[in-house]
Amino acid sequence: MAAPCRKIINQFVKRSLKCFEPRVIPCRWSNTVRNHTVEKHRHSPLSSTRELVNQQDSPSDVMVPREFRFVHPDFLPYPVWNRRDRVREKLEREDMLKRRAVIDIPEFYVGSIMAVTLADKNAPGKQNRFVGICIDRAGHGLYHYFVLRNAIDGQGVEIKYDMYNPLLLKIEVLKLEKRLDPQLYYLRDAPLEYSTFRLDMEPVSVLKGAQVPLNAIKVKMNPRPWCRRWERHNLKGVLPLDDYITEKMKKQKQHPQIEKPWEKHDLMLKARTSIDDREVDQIMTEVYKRKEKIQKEKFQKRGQEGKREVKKAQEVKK
Amino acid sequence: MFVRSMHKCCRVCLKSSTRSNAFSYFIKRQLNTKTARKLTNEEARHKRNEIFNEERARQLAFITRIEKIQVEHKGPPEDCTLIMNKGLSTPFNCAMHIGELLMNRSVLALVNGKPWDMHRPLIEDCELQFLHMKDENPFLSNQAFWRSCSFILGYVLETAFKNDYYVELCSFPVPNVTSGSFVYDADLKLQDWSPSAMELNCLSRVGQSLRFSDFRFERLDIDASVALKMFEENRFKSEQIPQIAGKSETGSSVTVYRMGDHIDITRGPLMGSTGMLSRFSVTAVHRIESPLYGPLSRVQGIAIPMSLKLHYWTYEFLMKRATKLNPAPIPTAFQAKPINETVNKKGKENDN
Amino acid sequence: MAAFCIRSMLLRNLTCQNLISADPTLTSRVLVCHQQVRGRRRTCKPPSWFSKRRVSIKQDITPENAKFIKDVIIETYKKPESPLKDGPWSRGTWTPRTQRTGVLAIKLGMLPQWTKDGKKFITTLLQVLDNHVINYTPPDEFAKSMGWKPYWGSKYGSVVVGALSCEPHLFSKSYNNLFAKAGVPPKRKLTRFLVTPDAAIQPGTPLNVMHFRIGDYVDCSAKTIGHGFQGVMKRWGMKGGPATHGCTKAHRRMGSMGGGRDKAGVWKGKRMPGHMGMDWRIVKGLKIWRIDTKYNVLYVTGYSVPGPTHGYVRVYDTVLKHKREHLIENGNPPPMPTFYPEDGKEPIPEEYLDDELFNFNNESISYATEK
Amino acid sequence: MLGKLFPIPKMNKIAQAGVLVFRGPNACVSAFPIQSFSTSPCLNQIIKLSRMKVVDNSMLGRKAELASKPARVIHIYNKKGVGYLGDKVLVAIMGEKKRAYIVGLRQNQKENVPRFDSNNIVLVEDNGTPTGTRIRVPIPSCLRNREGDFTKILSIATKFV
Amino acid sequence: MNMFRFPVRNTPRKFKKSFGVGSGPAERIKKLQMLVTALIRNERLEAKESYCLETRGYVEQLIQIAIRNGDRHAETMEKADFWLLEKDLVHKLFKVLVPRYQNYSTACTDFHFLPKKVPGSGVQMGILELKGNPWPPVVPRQRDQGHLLTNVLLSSAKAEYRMEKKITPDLRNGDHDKLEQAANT
Repeated sequence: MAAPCRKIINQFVKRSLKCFEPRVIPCRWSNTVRNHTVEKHRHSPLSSTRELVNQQDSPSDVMVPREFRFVHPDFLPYPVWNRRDRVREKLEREDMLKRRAVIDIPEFYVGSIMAVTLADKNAPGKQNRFVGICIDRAGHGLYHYFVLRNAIDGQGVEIKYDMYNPLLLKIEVLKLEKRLDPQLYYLRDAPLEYSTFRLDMEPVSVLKGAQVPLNAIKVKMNPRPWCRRWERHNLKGVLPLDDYITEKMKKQKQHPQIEKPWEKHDLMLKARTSIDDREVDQIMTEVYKRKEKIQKEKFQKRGQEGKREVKKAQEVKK
Repeated sequence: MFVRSMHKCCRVCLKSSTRSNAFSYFIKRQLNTKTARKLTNEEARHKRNEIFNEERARQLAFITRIEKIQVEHKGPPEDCTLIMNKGLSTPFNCAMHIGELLMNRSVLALVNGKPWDMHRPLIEDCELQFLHMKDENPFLSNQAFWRSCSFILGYVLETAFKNDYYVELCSFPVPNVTSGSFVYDADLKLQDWSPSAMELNCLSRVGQSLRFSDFRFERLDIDASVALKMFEENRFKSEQIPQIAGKSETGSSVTVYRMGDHIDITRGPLMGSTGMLSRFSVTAVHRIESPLYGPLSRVQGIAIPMSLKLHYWTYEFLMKRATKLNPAPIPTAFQAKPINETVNKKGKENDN
Repeated sequence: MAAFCIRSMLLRNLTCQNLISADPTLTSRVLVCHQQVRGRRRTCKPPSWFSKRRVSIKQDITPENAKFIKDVIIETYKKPESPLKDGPWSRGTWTPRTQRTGVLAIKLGMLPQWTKDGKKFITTLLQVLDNHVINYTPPDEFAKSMGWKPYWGSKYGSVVVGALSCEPHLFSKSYNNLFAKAGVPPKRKLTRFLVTPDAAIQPGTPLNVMHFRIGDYVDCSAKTIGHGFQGVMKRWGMKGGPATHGCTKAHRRMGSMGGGRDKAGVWKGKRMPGHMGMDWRIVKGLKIWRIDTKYNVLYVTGYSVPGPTHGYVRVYDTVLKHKREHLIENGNPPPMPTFYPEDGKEPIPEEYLDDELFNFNNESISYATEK
Repeated sequence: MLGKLFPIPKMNKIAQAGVLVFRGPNACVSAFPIQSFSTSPCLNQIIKLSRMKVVDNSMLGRKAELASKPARVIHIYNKKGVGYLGDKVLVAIMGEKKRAYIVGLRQNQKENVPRFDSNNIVLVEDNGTPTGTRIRVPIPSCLRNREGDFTKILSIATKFV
Repeated sequence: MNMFRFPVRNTPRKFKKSFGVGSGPAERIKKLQMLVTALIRNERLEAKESYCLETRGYVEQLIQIAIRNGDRHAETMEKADFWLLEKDLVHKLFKVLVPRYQNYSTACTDFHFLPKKVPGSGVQMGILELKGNPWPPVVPRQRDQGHLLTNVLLSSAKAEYRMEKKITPDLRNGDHDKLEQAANT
């Protein structure tokens, strides 16, 4: 009788003592500062290198066009929130805007046909131009890149370009359009006609302000083997793949571990792996303002230069 | 040698039945003579304790038959009715019956809506409430705490000095928490003494140690003549006693409190025991000039009760403020104005 | 160089409690742990002698009063008491043997940059946030305070650097007292650098990115990301066992160990499962490509600076000889003991860029004009 | 005897037909469209026995293509044993050993470097001269800075990307 | 930077097999559906700490998207339909909760730890509630602390300090940027 009693009492004493134990800081964070703590210290009045709140960054009455965020997906930062840093993203955006002030990066989407001129030491004209369809566009900030695909002499060629690479001399959009899918890597397994474009293609002019046309073409795929299991990708721009795949593959596709139906409505998963709309608005407002400012400066410069030229011309005439 | 014989004399005198008269006479004579050896605070305290004990025994002797009174307690943990002894049971005894929490945290009791010391016997059927430092409006508790701290400061001044220095306590003003410090005005008999930080620390330590000795504050109403006997070697108190007695309800009673072996005159109420002190610091000693009593020292301090937590940095900031001279009125004579006026006006300003 | 590594490793394992004492000669023996430890300490719990520096007192203070206390704190430290009692210390001159103090930075993450010939490379961003020198101990005293006789004799003194100012009422009194000499608010993090006496630096001196210059090389030491207790496959990259073919409970185990005649037995240092990460690591010889003086950010080469984003990183002048050569050859010594803003005659620009680094303000790289 | 006791199972139809099941760029040429082998990117690395497409106009390459017997790498002339753009390899083609240069790769490339849909080689003789006289597909522009024997290949190239 | 108005873990918690549901990610979502429905229905929930904290994220996100997109948005309606098993709660979400939390700048839920039973099972229980619910408060009314001895001391010290520094009180109450601007001008 006595033994279990004592056991219970011992347990009781242990538990009641537990609350008086000093709290051990989790080791994992002992050499790390939390995101909000860093922010606090950056603005702390006790800090000697204090960062003042910039009034310009606060939300204002500037109306950003709705399409702006889709035209500039490269300004969206890396979405894993516990690895983000405000200052780094700011510096990154500064660099991007500086680069954008020098080189004109037009609006384009996956599916647009583009031409990129690259500085090349070995080329005879010291330049290299490549035309192709944009099949992917990804990366955050300065890491942003796009991939062009073309079939030259019956050979499929793809080139990945870093958008902020200083070697890029010119980016032209020959035909501005969208496709049904966010990535067109399936063109690798489609007949080459779908990815063949003339290198001397002339740009198709689009009315300014008009809606970007959607190319709803459905690609007929080659028979297997493919470089990926396209039947699992829910592609919209592809004709039905049922003829190419076996019954087993169709079954496999519906397996819960592959389909993952629980991820469809997982709100927290989405919140953890994407950037909040409010923050997107903040970033886009800031970028929009800076871009407008830069453009104004550009115009002013051009105007001044123009005036100078006119003056020179007049002097010459005299 | 002389000192020792004096001690003996005192003891002999105190033991005799007519000790107080004889002693006072003796002391007066000694004080008057220039060659007299110095009177020590220790002796005076000893004497006061004797008188206090005697007077209390005398008052207790009046209670021959134990009568019961009905005490209705209101408030947490529950409302209840207690049957207690008249003239013997205190609110503290009631708290002992109700719960340990009340015993430990109560600073004051409210008996029929009037503040009542925790260790003061109840005398009639009453309604009882307990007050503590974290009440909704702890004004009364704060006042009692601050007053008790002044009282303790008196104890510190009497005990901290060597026997060569006879410290005469004068008075302390009405507690005013907003002034940032509690005060005791005393004649330290040290004209040019400006204590160093270490010396102040030593003074604080005396008060701080009371937290562990856990002395109770005992209250006793005594007759003015007894009070005069008690404080006859203190020139300030003996001058004040007639005035204080005149203000009292009976016209001749004086309220005296005892903590450990320290006795002082105050109207009360005071907190239950010194165990409620958390931090106690003596922060400054200022020189002031009283028109009646001449040069005095204004000793200031700051304290925090046990139930309120404060970070050391905040406390030190408050300590810095407590070093400034407290603006409390300088003790002046009661004689300057007629008695009935002093009851109305001065009574509010000066507590004893 | 190896000696320096061992030394710095030894020092870094001591905690901030041991770093400073008012009089090192008096308290030297008490503060240092003499316990012999076999191998490395692989635990996350602080040792028993580690006293808590953080306090969490629930003060029953109204929000208004709490704010008032904060204001007082801010104003107290706004104009610290002038440390001019002993005057500014004289500054030493740089010699090839000089070891200057470092800074305690925070890792912000990585960004790509391009060189002027269009080559892409990764840089790590390190922000120097609110750094101050907290204490300097001369070599003699420092040698005594070690508790054992340092093999380098009395060559190095120590400088304690703190980062991220905090309010004092978060900390215990003993911790707050460490900052009395420097007259700065208590810091969230402290670290210690060994310096030669000619690089002695006065307590209270602020440190910022201008301590370093473009093109200099630095070493970074920090704690790596903690992974907890891990098996042999993740920790050491062993192959594990086969997935099928009758394999029982050996899919992720290491193979055999301890066999082999003369060399049989499990030798010390055998790679086994255990705690992974949360270790001090040094990356040496990283070039500074870019300095942002507005945000106090350094861009250094590579993505190998240890630790997660917002981890503390100790940044100091490199100990690699061949990366210090340019300082000697060019006769271009770094600022001693650190950069003082009053020295600069010209206003500091917002950004410094390396000569080889592409400036985003410039035109695109073009070879066409070379003809 | 053995055959009687343990009858040998009938060979796979594919094996009987004598059609090689191969992976690589010309896979779609195969008679059996639905294949069950993997084409995951790890196989895009050029190692020994990788199948390559000859992109010059040499007779040997033509023959191999017509016979659906692509060239196989049997040695790579570098220390790693993995071939990258511009590396020299030894291939077995139509029963012959030939040296060749890799001029296009299927695996993912760095930025600004083209990735092709097939692994391309150009056959060269032992003395370094190309076997063919013309290359039918574009060549990566980054190979243009190569020196030595590679310049001979560059001279017969028609297009650069 | 961190747009969550409540503490969020980097990785979601895994649920053990519990009453009514099995284990695994699909069952986890099922359990969460039940918890979210219960919370929106009753506005207060008593469950294991891990359940409460996981549910919190989903409820917050659901209310956030409801506020942002309104009831005309198809995707939002789909989400509400999925997460609220009892369909009358969809009306409650858009008609009651959205107006209630429209102007909140903080989280719209509260979490409280419940005390551990000693002796008892070691599971930490907690209470999750929607703010502004009609139930009596979980934390009883807090006393006014302004008259405590320490606060009286501090308040008087504050008045004296301000008098000495001669800074106007309105500026003092504002943030420090304003103060600096005032000092500079």
